[in-house]
Parts: sequence; structure tokens; C-alpha cells
Amino acid sequence: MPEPLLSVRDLVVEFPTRRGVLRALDKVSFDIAEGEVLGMVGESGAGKSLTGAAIIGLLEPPGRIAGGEIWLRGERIDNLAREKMRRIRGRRIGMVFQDPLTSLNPLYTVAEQLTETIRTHIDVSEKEARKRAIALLDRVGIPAASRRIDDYPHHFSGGMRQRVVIALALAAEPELVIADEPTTALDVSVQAQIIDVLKEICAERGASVMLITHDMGVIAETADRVAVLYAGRLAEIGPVRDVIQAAEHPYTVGLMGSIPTLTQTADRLTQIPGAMPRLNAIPTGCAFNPRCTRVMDRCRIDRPELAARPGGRQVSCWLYDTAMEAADG
Amino acid sequence: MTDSTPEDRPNALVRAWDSDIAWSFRRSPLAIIAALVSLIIILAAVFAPWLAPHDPFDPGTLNLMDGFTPPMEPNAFTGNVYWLGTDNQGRDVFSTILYGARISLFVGFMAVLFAMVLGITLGLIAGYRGGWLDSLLMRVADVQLTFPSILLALLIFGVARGFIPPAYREAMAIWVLIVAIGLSDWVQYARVVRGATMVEKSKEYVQAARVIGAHPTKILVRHILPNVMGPVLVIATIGLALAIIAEATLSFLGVGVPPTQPSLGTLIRIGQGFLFSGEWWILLFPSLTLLALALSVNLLGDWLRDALNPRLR
Amino acid sequence: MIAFILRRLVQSVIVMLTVALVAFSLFRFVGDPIASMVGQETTLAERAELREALGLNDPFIVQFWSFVARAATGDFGISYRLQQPVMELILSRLPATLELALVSGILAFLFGVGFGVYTALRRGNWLSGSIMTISLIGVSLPTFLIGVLLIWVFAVELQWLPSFGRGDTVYIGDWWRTGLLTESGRASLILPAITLGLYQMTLIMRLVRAEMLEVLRTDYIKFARARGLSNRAVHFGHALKNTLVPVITITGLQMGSIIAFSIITETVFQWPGVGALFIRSVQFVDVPVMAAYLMLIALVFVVINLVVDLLYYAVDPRLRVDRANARH
Amino acid sequence: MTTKRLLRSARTGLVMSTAAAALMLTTVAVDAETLRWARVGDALTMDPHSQNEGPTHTLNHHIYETLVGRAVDGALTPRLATDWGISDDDETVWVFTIREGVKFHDGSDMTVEDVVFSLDRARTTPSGMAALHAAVEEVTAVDDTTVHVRMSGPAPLYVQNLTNTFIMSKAWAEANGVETAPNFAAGEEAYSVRNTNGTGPYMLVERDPEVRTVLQVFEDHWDAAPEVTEIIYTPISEAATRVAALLSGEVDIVQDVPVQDIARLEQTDGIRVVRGPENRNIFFSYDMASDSLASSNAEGNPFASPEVREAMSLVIDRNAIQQVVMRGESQPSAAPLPPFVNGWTEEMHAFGDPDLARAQELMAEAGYGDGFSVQLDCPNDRYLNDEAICQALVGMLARIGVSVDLNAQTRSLHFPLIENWETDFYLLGWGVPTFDSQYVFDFLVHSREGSYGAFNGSRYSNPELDAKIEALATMTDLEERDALIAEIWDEVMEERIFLNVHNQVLAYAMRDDINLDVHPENQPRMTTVTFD
Repeated sequence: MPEPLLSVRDLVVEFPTRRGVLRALDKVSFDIAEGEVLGMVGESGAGKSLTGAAIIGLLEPPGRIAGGEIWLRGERIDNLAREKMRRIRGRRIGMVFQDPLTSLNPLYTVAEQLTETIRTHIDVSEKEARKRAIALLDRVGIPAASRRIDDYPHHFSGGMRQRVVIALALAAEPELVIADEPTTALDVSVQAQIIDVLKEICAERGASVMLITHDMGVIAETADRVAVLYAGRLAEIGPVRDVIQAAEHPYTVGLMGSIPTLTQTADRLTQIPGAMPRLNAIPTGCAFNPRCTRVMDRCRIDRPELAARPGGRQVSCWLYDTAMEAADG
Repeated sequence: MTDSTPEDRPNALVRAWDSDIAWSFRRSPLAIIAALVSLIIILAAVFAPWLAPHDPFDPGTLNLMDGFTPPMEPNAFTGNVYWLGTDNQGRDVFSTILYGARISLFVGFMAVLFAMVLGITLGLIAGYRGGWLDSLLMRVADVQLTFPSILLALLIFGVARGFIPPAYREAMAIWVLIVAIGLSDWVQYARVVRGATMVEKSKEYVQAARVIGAHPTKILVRHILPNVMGPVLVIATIGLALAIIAEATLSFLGVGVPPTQPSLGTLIRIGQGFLFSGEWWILLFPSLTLLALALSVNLLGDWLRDALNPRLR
Repeated sequence: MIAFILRRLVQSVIVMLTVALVAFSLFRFVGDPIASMVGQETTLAERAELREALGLNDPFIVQFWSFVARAATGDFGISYRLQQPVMELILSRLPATLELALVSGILAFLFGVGFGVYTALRRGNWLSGSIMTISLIGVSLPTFLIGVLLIWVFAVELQWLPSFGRGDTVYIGDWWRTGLLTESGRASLILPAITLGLYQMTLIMRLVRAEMLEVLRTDYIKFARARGLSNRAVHFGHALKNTLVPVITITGLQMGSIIAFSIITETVFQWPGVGALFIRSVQFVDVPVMAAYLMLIALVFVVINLVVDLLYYAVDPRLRVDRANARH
Repeated sequence: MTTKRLLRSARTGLVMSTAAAALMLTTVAVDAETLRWARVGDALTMDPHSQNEGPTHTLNHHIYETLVGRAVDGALTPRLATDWGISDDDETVWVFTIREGVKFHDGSDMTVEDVVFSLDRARTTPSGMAALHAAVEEVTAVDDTTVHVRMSGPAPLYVQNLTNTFIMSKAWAEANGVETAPNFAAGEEAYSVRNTNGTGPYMLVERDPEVRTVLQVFEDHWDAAPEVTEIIYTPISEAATRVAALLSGEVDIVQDVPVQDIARLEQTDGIRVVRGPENRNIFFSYDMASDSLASSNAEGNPFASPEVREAMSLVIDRNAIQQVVMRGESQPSAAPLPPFVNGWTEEMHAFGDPDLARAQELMAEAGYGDGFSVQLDCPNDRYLNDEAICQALVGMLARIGVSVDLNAQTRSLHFPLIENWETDFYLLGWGVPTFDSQYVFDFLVHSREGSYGAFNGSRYSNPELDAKIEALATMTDLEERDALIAEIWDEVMEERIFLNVHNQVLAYAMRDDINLDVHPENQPRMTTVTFD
């Protein structure tokens, strides 16, 4: 098996607060292979964005990585010196944020922001950087890129701005792009275009993508594999087709109830009664147990670990405990 | 209130003690010291008549010959001893500071109250009515904001002098001062309240209230004021410190309370004349008191601002 | 752009007229100018005569109108006290005040921004905590006391710096007398500039810190970090520039305050500027000077507001959207 | 334009050089010939006749000269007049013999024509000096050295009025359009406000009102050359700053020394303080005539009661005010006139110890046993420690139940209250430039009518006394006149129109190698300065 591009092992992210330490990510492990698109889904507050922030090293204090490891192409990056990590950001891991309206500094032209990013990471002349920037804008689908490059962000529409943001994230040709809900803030009409642009350009450059979203439709269309987060824990991970068609974790099953409409988001899981627990009130055992339709006694006591399943899938649920299955069988 | 069971009270106390604000307070030594210092000065000022060994505002009890007694030393003529010495009128500096702080705090609190009431009222009106009235009020606020407060106070004093008959000027001086200082500080309250009002007024319950004929302003007040309490409290705290300093500054310009009933600022203005003459205590002690008071109130305001702004926590 | 400036100018004229009316009417109540104009021997009849000659008995509106009409041509009459044309008097004092205000303003701005940025970036370390606390002393003591204490320490005890006045001055052009070009002029400027600038510095510092913290939390800063930009580029290229937009506005508006507070600083340091002139004029009820001073302050505000608007315009491209849209 | 430029650059050069010396601070002993002189306020104008005001005269005395001067002891001395007297032929004519060989600063000779012109200018409105020359009918030059001043009647003391009336050049005044004193209402600046051409020992070389004035010695002056060859005159309004400037060596003489700093300055190395009585007394007065007081809660007018006035005089502790408020720097006195002035007596001056019991008795007798309230109006920037004196009185009066609201404010607000009869109770200081009691009577005692009683804030009006006061003006028999003055004073003291506090004592602080005496009218002459 080839070495994965990104490997996250038992990642723990904690927030110390005055009422004790909150564990926002609890032993999250997953890999992203070269050229792969990994979707990451979950309700708001499940820890999707935190995972992205932890990988790129931009957790906001007082949040901190309290355990686990993050490897990028065989190099451990979660404990790098600040300056070394900075060199990885943008150059090897790019990031696209949710809201294109606020992601761009309003006081600088697109050209200034692009060339600044390019020249931070690649030793090229101002002129060359500008040339690359124009090409990049052209590639992400900005019409008349050579003219519009000198416009300020507010001159662009939301969709166009997100294209600019994608161009910026890809400006230094990173190997991995973390896209944190790249379409949520956009008009429905342009969402698909943006996803297409992102997917195409990454594929073209061989960059892997970690696509964070709560839009199952996007995942279904775009991702190779999908990871499902619940209350800071990975519930299930596996190839998109398999997970969608035959979800194993009861939570995922509920989540997939929203798929048929495609446009519906997973924000409101009317299918599953109750709400995701707050971080300071995660029940013992399986975090999902109070809402689970198939809850067992054990779920309330022991926490299920992520366990391998056939077809490259992994699930953390006692339903699939090998010992149990063996006992059942 | 009246029907609360006895158990409710400790609960409320526990809740208050447990609240984020209290927690942040307990964790900030600076805030604790500042609060202690302000509290001590405020209490000392409030209870000045009981705490002060002398009543410096009762001229009949003063003995001029007690003047310029150094701290803790007997007076050359009368043999009287005063903790912090006496000033040029034979007033006990310690007592005068307590009574002076009383005046300063009174002016400060009343000026803040005046600014607050004016600002909140105008903010509500501007935010609720909108339209030309809003534009007008906000233009006035803009101009007001650029117009230096001390000039404004000087002008108000000028006008007041024209309208108040000479016989009442002295008695009215403190109120004129309060209005002058308060009037230069209402804009901030107005802006905060206006913003909150504009948000609230579009909400359904206000519309609903309108439909059923209830006076929406009542509802607005009930809903908006709790929302803006935080920022208003911060503005008011900082405003209190500013008002106390403004009063001191104005007394230097000859606009202020009568010297027979001096505020801290007036005491400093008077004490300043003794900087080179050797009677350092007349200047030092009132200045230290004012510094301690204004600094601790400012620090409290600072802390409050950070504590009430969850995004900065 | 032109429409914008025109609109501004119309507003300015209205503001100026209002200030003129306010100033003029207020000063009718400040005191009796005759009393300070004449000696103790002047008879009541002579006083009445002078009052009549000065037009002080005319109806209010007549006095106001003649005031505005003449003010529009820069004629504010002659000072009752110094018997000099008010305009000339003010122009001769203005450079002193402007130099003081400008130097204090620049000092306040530089130190305010510097400290503000530092305390925002190094939140929680002891030095920024100390800066925050110590800076509060600047706003917790009245300006006049700070001035007097500075004189005591630096002029009387240490004898490092002059205690009063402007030192040597030289003329630039026909009427601008500057103290910036001589050593004693610069030495004389230090204490008053500190006294005057301390308060503003604290304000600016706090504002910069608050704005900076706010900006540092924005998405575009996060995005800039995510692109691997250096801390330097993020803090000073991106965060600071965005912070400066509101800071410039407030600092600009504070210039008005600086000029007003120079009344106190100038009095303490016997600085020969318009502030000292104004407060002396108030004492002597020199109405023409007082009125002209207020008009001048109003004018300064109007100009500052305009400059701030234009600066805003230069710093924040979003405001230029009007023009761009207008072309489409 | 070129001349203007040249002048300006010359001026700049001068500023540079003089101030360069000032810059040395204490490191280098200042050039013995330059004197840096600071006081609280500036001269209002350089015009010799425009303002009858102390600081204005003080500065102008260095540039212009008067016919007669006043010595430190109050005696008249020859100046531009070498001799003067009432004509033997006509008792209404004053004869002045004018000094010869006197030159103006522009090089022209001073003539009797200039004297006549100057006296005429001084007595014509809008001159501020006109009131002092109200009795003059005509001024004529009799010959090259003699000038006659014809009065409307006998005026034995007229010469006393001349000590501040300066002589200026007629030709210069005509050339510059300042034939009359500047008029406030004229709306433009008169040339003479910032330019001078006198005969005095110093020439004006730089005039920046309220900032700095530079005088240089006039080489062609008729009198002996003074030791001080250059004067840099700087007003410093803040007391602390003024003292600081002296302590730091930035000025050589401070004229208005705050009383509390005198002792400290005397102990400071390198600084000496000289002091002397000023021709100015400080007193309280009150509305004695109105039916009731605007600011009082009392029935009727308590000040109308002689018992109340006596009680107040018994409760004021002048010695305590002198010792504490004035730091010993005053002459406590019950006499409402300075001791130099003709008419002053030891008897008027004397006062007993405060007698609280008797005062309380008197209050009860007057029907005010429970006291009353009243507002005291007080200036806070005119006299030495004026506000503190008022404050002290507030304390003393409280002991007889008089509850006083103190309204202390700037002079421009205070004095109109007296002039317009808007105050019930006030503080006033009075200087007597003529050194004669008549001046006091005219302004403070005579009923307010015509040119009389402008500062009679007590509303006191006594026709008999008025007649006596008016008679004083024309009496030539000085003994008889002095007797009448004593008679008037007896009445005034009896009525207790004034509650006098003290006479002011002046103190000048200076570098300790400078010698300068205190001038009773607070008009020090730098020509009299000598250096050790």
C-alpha cells in the first residue's frame, strides 16, 4: 500500500476552559491518499473545521493538539516549529474558507494578494508572479483575468470571489487542499460550478482534497471517500458509494436519510430525534447512545473504537464488534 | 421578587458567583485590586460625614491658624496634629479629600447618569423613528463627537452664567458642571442603543405589538436595555473616570465648584500652587486620591470591556 | 467625487454658520467687555458711550449679521484687549498651536499605534499588561497637573528642558514662525508635546489594540495565515492596514480635541498659541478674539473632517465603489 | 517689500542671538547686561495714552517718559519737566519747565510742542488717561522751555496725576495717523499699539504681545546710562511656571511672586527676594442702602444695620489672614487706604483683637442673632491670594452665624458686578496713583453720579459728604484741605463703609546678583537695576 499523502493518527484537540478541559476532537484517525478527495461530514460543532484547522496548524488558542500525530508525506507536521509550519501552509497545504466575502482582504487588489502569496513561497520575480496569477485566475474561470486582476475584492460577485479564493489557495501549488464548506455561503446556482472548478483544478494538479461540508449531495458527487464525524469522534469512514448506499453506523444511516433530495443539508437531522451533545456533556460510552435507535447496554458504558470493516471501511460502533459478531455468528 | 422563596436567594448568589463575569473577575488580580480601591474610595466618600475627623465644608469650625500644618506634626500655633496635614485655610487635608471625593464622585455619577439618560433616549428615538429624525440626531452626534468636550463645557458655563441670576450661580455651579460634562458624553450611549433598536424593531414581536396596539417603545425598552447593558456599563464606567478628570480639568480653567466646597480637582488646582513652596502634602494627597480613583475605575472599565466581550475571551 | 466634495462643502458652510451663531450668542453672556477694556477711572457715561460705539447696544440679529458678513471676509475686527486685528493676532499664534498639536498628534499616533499593535499581538504578557496599565495613568490625572509635574522634574530639578515658551523661532515665509528649526525651539516643544499627546496616545493605543484584536479574528487574516504568509506580512501588511481605517478617522477627529486641549497645555507652558490666547480672551471678555477662535476651531474641524474623508477614500477601496459603479 | 524682508531678517537675527543667550539656561552666567523679566500679564498696548493700567504703564515707562516721576518713596521727581509749580499770577495755571536736549528714539529733538500735543492727546477721548486730566482747560507752550496748563479752577494736586502721562512725538504721531489715542470702535489697529517713539531709556526692538517684548538701551538718552542694556520681557500667566522659570534660571526677575513661594525662594541658592508695601489696599464692602439683599435669606438688609457692620469688623481676624493666607506678606490694617496716601492716619490703621462674644451680642441686638445667608463675590485672579482671603472671611463670618456662599471668578466677571450694583458683598482692591485721599472718595465714597462713584458698590449716598468731597478738588490751602479729608474719613470710618483687610506687600524675586527695589505702584524701573 503506497504511503498516504496525509495521515492523521489519534488526533486529540482540547480546549481548556474554566469548567475543565473540553475535548473537541477525540482520537480521530484517517488517511488521505495522493490525488484523493476525502469528504468530511457531520453536524455543526462535530469538529469538521477543527480537524482542518488542526492539520494546517491554525487552531485558535486556547485550542491545542493534545494528542495524536499528523503526518504529511512521511513527515510529522503537528509538532513543527512555527516558522517551518508556516512554510508548509499555502505551499504544501492550501485552504479554502467558507465565506468568500470575508476571506479576502478588502484593502488589497486581487493581484496584490495573489502575487504576495506566490512570492512568499516561490522565488519568482514580481512580473512572473503576476503572470502566474493571471493564468491562475483564468484557470479558475475569471473572465478577462488580465484586466480584472487589478480589481479589489468588492468588485467581484460572491461566486467570482470564491474562485479567487480557490486561486489563492492553489497559488503555490499545494499537494493538499482543505476546503472548509466552500459553497455554503454561495448562491445555490453557483455552488456546483465552484465545486467543479475546485475538483477539476485539483485533479489537474494532482492535489488531494479534504472537502469539509455538511452537504451530502456535494459529497456524493465529489468525494472518493467520506468520513463522518460525530461529537468530535469519527463514526464511520469509507468509500463514498459504499457509505451512502449501505451506511453501517446508525448515525450515518440517519444522516443518509437526507441524500435523496441532494440539496438538503445535514444541519437538521429530523430523522434522528434529539441533538448532538455539547462538548461538556458527552455521555460515557458511545457519544451517540442517547439518540441511537439501536442502543445497547454496552454503548452506555464502553466507548467503541474505530474498527476496520470489509471494503476498506471503518466504523466505530458496537454493532460491528467482531467479538460480538462472532458471538452472534 | 416578593414571592421568591428563601432558597432562591442563595441560588441567585451562587449563580452570580458562578457566572462568567465573576469567574473572570476572580481570575484578574488587577480587577480585584481596582475594585477594592474604587470601593474603598467610594465608601469613604459616601460615609465622609461619619469618617472624617472634621467637616471642612463648615467654615465656622475652621481655624485659620491651623493652616499649613505638615502631616503628623503639631501646628506651630495651635498644637493640633493632622494625619495628612492641613491646607492654606486650616482644613484637615484628610477630611477635605473625603469630602472632595464626595463632590467629584457626585459630579461624575450624575454626569454619567445625565449622559446615559440623554443618550439612551435619543438612541431609542433615532433607532425607532428612523428617517430624517435619525439622520438629524446622528449628524448632531457627529458634530458633537468632533467638538472638544472642554470647549463645550466652557460654552455651557458661559450660557449658564447668562441665565442664572448671580445670587444662585454658586449653588447652581455643580449642576451646570454636571450638565456640561454630561452633555459632551451622550453620543456613545446613543449609538449603541440606536444600533440595538434598529435590530430589534424589525423583529416580529415589535410588529405584533404594533398590531395589537401596544406601545412598542415600552417593549423596545424592555428588550433592548438588557441587551445593551454590557456596552452601556463599559461606557459608563470609563465615562465616570473621564467625568471626574474633566471636572478637575475644568476647575483649572476656573470653571467649577466653589473653593469653600472643593472637589478633588479643585483641591489639586489649589495644591498645585504649593508645589514649590514646600507644602507638598496639599498637592500630593489629593492627587494620589484622584489618581487611585480614576485609575482603578479605568482599570475596572478595561476589565469589564474584555470580560463582556466573549469574542476576546 | 466632485459631487461628494460639493456636498461636504455645503455641509461645512452650515456647520460654520451654526458655530458662528452659537459662538456669537454665547459670548453675549460671558461677561461685560467694557469692564475689562477701560480703567477704573472711566465714568459711567464714557462706558455707555463706548458700548454704543462698539455696537454692543444693537439688536442681536444686527450684531450677528455684521459679524458674519465681516467674518466671511476674514475680518473679525480688532481685539478689545490687545487692540490688534484679530485675524492677524490669530494667524500669528496659529503656527505655534499647529506645530504643538501636530507634533503631539504625530507622537500620539506613532506611540499609540506602536503600543497598540504590541499589546494586541502580545496579549497577556507582562510587558503589554504593564503598558496597558501605565498608559491609563495618562488619562487618570488632569492634564494641567501632568504639565506642572513635568516642569518640576525636567525643568526645575533636572534642568534638562525649558519650562516655558517656544524657545527661538525663525520665519518660514512671511508669517509662519517656526520653532522646529532651532535647537531651543525643539527642546521647548518636548514637554508640552508630551503633556498634550499623552491623553491622545492612550486613546489611540486602546483603539488600535481593540481594532487589531478584532481584525486578527477576521477570516481574511485566517486566510492570509493559511496561505503561509509570514507573521510580519499578516500583522503589518494585512491586519494593521485594516486596523488603520477606523484609527485614522478617530485620530483625525482627535486633532480637534488636541487643539482644544492645547488651551490647558499652552496655559501651563506659556506656549504662545491660540489656546492661551483664547483663555486669556475669555478672562478679559475679548469677544472678537473668542468668536474668531471658535470659528477657527470649527474651520479646523471641517477641514479635518474633509481630510479624513479623503484619507478614508485613499485607504479603503470599497468607498470608491460609487465611482466604479457610476461608470458602468 | 525688500525693506520688509530686510527688517524681518534683521528681527529674526536678533531673536536668534538674544534667545541663544537665554538657551544657556543656568550653565553659563547670563550676560550681565541682559535682563530677562517675567510677570503675570503683558502690557495691553504700547500706546502711551490708550490704557490707564498698571502693567501697561510699567512697560511704557521704559520707552516713554512723563513730565514728573515718582520715586520709590512716593515723592515726585523731575523727569521731562525739570521744575513745576502753580503760577504765581494765576492759581488755576500750572507751570512746567521742560528739560532741554532730550531726543526721541527716532533722533528728533523733543520740544514743548510735543509736550503740549501729548497732554492734549492724553486728555481727549478715547484716551484712557482723560479722567486724570478732566480739569484741564488748555495747554499752551509759552516759550521753548515752558508749558502752561490752565485748569478749570484751582487744582493744587494736579501734578500728582501726571506720573503716568507720557510724552510722545507730535511729528511721529501725525506721520503715522495716531494723533489721538486708538479707538476700540475704529475697527483697525493703530500704529502706536505696537510701535513706539519715546524719549525713554530703552527702545522697543521687538513686540509680540503676550509672548515677548525686547527693549534695547537708547544710547542718546539724556540721563545716565543704565547698567541693563537689554530687557527681554516675558509674561508667564501660570504662577507655578513663573516660579519654575526663575528656579531653572530661564528668567532673571519675577515680578509677581506667589506669596507662598517667597520663603522658599529666599532659601534657594542664587535667588533673592525683595519686598515692600504696595500702594494698594484690599477690603470688603457691602450694599448698605438697598431694602433687601438679592442673595440673602434675611429680612431686610442686614448690612444696613450699623451693629452688623460692627460685628463683622469684630470677627475678622486680620492677623490670622496675614500670618496664614498671606504668609506674613501683607500689612494688616483697618484703614481703607494705603499708608503712603495723604489722609492716612495711625488711628485709622489700628484695630483690636477679634471679639467674638461682643460680635454675637451685636448681631443679636441688630435682630440677626440667628445669622443670615449672603453671597460673597470675589475675584480669583486679580489680587494676591484674593480667593483665599475671601475663603478665610467665610470661615470667620460663620462664627456669628453669617452663612456665606463664595462666588469666586475671573476679574472680568467680578468687576462688572460692582459697577452694575449686582453684588451684595464683595472684595475690592484699590490703588491710589495720586497718593491723595480724594481719589478714594471720588470713586468709592461719593454717590454714584456723573464721573463720581463708579466703584461705589456700597450704594452709600450722603449729600453732605458728597459736597465736602467735591470741595476738596479746588482747595488750595493744603492744611485746610487735609482737615477736611480727616473729617470725611471720620465719617467713613464711623459708617464702616469698608471692611479693610490689609495693604498688599509686593515681592520681586531675582537672581541674587541683581539689585532692584520694590516700587509702591508695582512699576519697577529696570534703569534702577544694578548688578553686584
